[in-house]
Amino acid sequence: MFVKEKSVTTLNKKMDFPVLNTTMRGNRLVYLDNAATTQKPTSVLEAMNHFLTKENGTVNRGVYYLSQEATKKCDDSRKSLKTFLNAKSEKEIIFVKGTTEAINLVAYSYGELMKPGDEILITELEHHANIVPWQQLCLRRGCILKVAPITDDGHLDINAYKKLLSEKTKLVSFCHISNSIGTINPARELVKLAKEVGAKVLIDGAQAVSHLKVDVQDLDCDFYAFSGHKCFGPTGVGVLYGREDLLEKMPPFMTGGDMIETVSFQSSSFAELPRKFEAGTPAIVEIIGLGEAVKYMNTLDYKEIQNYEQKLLEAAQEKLNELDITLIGPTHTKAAIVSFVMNAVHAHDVGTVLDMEGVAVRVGHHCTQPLMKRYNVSSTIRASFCFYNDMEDVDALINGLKKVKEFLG
Amino acid sequence: MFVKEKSVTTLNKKMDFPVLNTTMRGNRLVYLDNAATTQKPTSVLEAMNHFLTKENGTVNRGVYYLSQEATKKCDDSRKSLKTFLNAKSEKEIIFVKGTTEAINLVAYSYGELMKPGDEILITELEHHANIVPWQQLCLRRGCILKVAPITDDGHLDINAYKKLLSEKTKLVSFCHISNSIGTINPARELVKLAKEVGAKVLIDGAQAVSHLKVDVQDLDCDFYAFSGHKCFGPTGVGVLYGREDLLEKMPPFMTGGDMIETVSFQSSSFAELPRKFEAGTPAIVEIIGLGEAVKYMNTLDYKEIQNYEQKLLEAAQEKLNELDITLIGPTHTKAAIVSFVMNAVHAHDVGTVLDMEGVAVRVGHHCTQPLMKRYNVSSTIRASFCFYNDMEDVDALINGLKKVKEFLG
Amino acid sequence: MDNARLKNMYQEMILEHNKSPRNFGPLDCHTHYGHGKNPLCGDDYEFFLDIKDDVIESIGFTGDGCAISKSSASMLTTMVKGKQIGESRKLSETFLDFILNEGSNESLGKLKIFEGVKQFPVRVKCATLSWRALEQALLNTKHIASTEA
Amino acid sequence: MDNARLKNMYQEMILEHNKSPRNFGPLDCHTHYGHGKNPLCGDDYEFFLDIKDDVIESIGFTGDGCAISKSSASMLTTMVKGKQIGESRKLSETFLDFILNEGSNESLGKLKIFEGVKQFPVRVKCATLSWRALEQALLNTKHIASTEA
Ligand SMILES: Cc1ncc(COP(=O)(O)O)c(C=O)c1O
Ligand SMILES: Cc1ncc(COP(=O)(O)O)c(C=O)c1O
Repeated sequence: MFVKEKSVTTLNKKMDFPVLNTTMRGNRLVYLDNAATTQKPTSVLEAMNHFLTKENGTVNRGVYYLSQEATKKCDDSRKSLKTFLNAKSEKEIIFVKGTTEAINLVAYSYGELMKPGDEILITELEHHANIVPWQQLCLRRGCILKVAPITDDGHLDINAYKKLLSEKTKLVSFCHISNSIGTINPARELVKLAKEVGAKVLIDGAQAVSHLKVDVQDLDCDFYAFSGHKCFGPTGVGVLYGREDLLEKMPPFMTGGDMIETVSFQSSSFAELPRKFEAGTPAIVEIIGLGEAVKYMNTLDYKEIQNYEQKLLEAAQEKLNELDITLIGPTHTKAAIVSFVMNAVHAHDVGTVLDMEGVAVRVGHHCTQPLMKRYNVSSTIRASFCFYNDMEDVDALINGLKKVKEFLG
Repeated sequence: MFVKEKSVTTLNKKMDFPVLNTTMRGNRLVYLDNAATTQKPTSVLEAMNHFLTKENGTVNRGVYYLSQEATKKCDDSRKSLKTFLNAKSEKEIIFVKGTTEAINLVAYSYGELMKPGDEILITELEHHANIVPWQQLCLRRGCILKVAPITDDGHLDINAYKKLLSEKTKLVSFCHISNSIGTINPARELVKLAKEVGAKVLIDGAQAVSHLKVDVQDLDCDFYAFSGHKCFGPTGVGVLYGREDLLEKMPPFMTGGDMIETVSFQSSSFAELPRKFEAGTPAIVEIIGLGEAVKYMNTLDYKEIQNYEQKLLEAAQEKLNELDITLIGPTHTKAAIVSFVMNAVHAHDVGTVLDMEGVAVRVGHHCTQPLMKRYNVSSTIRASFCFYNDMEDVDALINGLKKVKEFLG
Repeated sequence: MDNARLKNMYQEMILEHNKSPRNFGPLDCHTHYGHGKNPLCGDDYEFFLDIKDDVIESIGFTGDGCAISKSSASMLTTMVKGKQIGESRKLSETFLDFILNEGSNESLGKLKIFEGVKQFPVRVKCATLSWRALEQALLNTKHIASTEA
Repeated sequence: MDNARLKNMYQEMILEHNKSPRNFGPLDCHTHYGHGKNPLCGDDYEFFLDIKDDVIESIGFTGDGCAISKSSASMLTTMVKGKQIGESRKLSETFLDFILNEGSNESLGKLKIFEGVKQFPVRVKCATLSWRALEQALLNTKHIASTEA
């Protein structure tokens, strides 16, 4: 017990992340917008820089050294991701631009297999990226979008979810963790219920990969989507995991070089997985960077991290409750993300004052307008923690908020 | 005259590009696969590295310093690109993943405005990225794909092109420069002819931006597409220029965060240009890198570069003609790209032997299978030059080919 | 840190208007209407104008947003009430030129206190939002249904 | 540079088979067919087998590709001609294991000369392509239309 406590309170990874060691407005930077994008460890930056300065070349078709190396590194990255997610095969790992492209890919491609009247079920917690592509699909193909509500305490209403499932439900898509209020969905249970009516399931894992160990076979989902930049990798790259048999059945999304087998002006045939879904020159250096980020994550003990982050969360919630604020969303079974409004001070003003203290939080609707509406707020202040944050960061947030009160209260 | 000659033969930019100063298999690297991807100058690498180690944050919604800076840098990059392409407005600059996504975006989005029987005209020179998306569009919407042939010497057959244009032609799409054989298309003339029948025109500029000055207003095209990694920027980013009034009429392609105005579960309304077409977290560091690449290109004198590259091309062609090879494609009005087959030696074997000499060329179909078929070859050896190559590189290629002959001839 | 810059933006008068906005609430009857909205941060205001013989006889606004946008909306209403359309347009132009460019603050009266916002580039649009909505309302020549209808 | 590595891959015998491939051309009559294709570099070969009583009586191939793939195809035909299906399969397995992994080269006879290819990882698939096609052909139990039909 003592040992565990110790390791929990001494977890300190700030040194791995150069940005966290910069000063901001004369203070040390307190970065609490990790749900928007995470910082990148030195190892990722070095891998990218090494490639660009020493080895830059394109992939797949080159017989020369640079191209062989680039190809090998991208292949290695795919292998790492396969292992990281516990996918069955590398064919199930599709490199995309980010979560948004991943969901659009499924909406366009799997969408082609859907029929008028088919239902898609999402939840009230979703990010716009997990709402709008389905609305557009419904417009294109005459499908129907259903929304499972949440309870006041920010958890999915499982009974309502069950009732909305029927044999008409062809696809269920929900976030693993809510970016806006931190709710951790009972993903396995939700998948199981969806499978009982024969629906396919996509999990929007944008927020989950940095906080918990993801195992797609254990989750038993059909698709899993996330962005590199939210899990210590670069922008411009993300992953769509898809079950091989499903991906096989789906038509390609974008088309062009690298994803074809043969092209004639009459018709074209498409390459094997995963290339079928990866048209054009891939985001080579970004894929290499993401591969390195996976290596970094593999050094983490997720249990330890979860313990640690929960400590930060508890401390933050406790101290926030002493201020003149209202917490939005759940108080348990949530990731280290707190969303709140300050009574009588608008979120935008809070953000500006905190910025002056070197504290970076997100204010706004967090791309979850329907959820904001559900709580009858137009915006919240969101502090999202990562394992590299510490109690000093929590204190800096609290002190900043006191200052807001002073100025604007 | 003398002065010009001098400047032409002394142009030396190798020092700006770290990769070009590495050794390869014990020799200096001779990088002649610039049509696949270009190397990146130090300034681009430093801008990216600086951002990632000192300033990394997300764009658009943050009121805190890092996010403001990131937003400003991405805005600046868009401004630079507007000026660089001479677009009328920044709203016309859409950041995408690369040329392939740019063309797919137009095929999906502009494609929604097309009707059964509408014709799309491309040319025999096209890269798969400018063929397959149109085939797929034709399948989706019952349109008809027409292909303008080339003459034996690798130039577009203008008469045939004219004949294929009619009031049924709704969209014309051609490459500015052929990646496979270097042909420079008479883009302005082709646009003018297309406009006479009321067709919209997309130019695939993937190969052009690094070789010549592009002015979209002068070209009078409706869309212009290119990839950052082929013009000294990073992978994972590219640009679609689109005429504002057309973009306004087009429905969004991918949907999600950042591209919406309001979202409810009933419906969503979309943001103003250019955001309407930029769903999700953009490729922030890549956009910043591309902006820096534009700055680098702005320091170049394109006239001088063209002169210089033509000298390299002439020398290469002359010396190649002394060997037992057959040049494929045009001998004039072409960029510094030579495509050839070696009599009695397969391209793949040539590539391997050249690699052992530290000479990087591309062998294969260059994602232009129909063009290969036109010339009745399954693959060619392609050496594509950039202004940072020099006569020594030409000699290294020729010596390498002599060695191939020795080994395998 | 940087208290001075913050104080400079959050002037007493701004905070006071934010707490007690003037002309808050819709008009029973209006001839012109403008809507200002910043989807990114959620600022959202509606303006109702009653214009007679080229003069803004009455003006009211509803909506919500940050201190800068709300005080800007409130002060706008106090500044243009009773003014002619032309005068109001001129004021709007001068204000926007002052905030967005290096325009002079002469003739802006108490609107000068928004000077401090210029040091916070991301907040500038909070100060300009309601003026944009006013311009839109003044362009709007056709009568808008009164809220009673 | 690296002449030794190149010479090691482009062995005399390989170059000779590349120049004068054995059993080149289709069979008038065949019972089994395999197609090997590498779209990335354009290697493309078709194999025609005439199998009677479990023995490959006759084999021919057509197509084009690099020196490694062509000599591999040519030598394959000389090696399996007259062999039983089981023996051929075994040979194929041994060869692939030798090229792809660290498998022994015993019992490979002259196929050992492909050893040098292992130093060129991107060329390995050139050496294995025709063996993959053979495996496919041998799986193919149903009769394929003869080229005369
Ligand atoms: C003419 C042409 N068009 C399109 C492309 C596709 O570009 P990307 O692979 O960067 O999307 C390329 C390059 O591969 C090209 O050369
Ligand atoms: C839950 C969730 N889904 C989807 C997204 C979209 O990710 P991206 O913008 O990287 O495509 C985000 C992040 O913005 C998110 O938090």
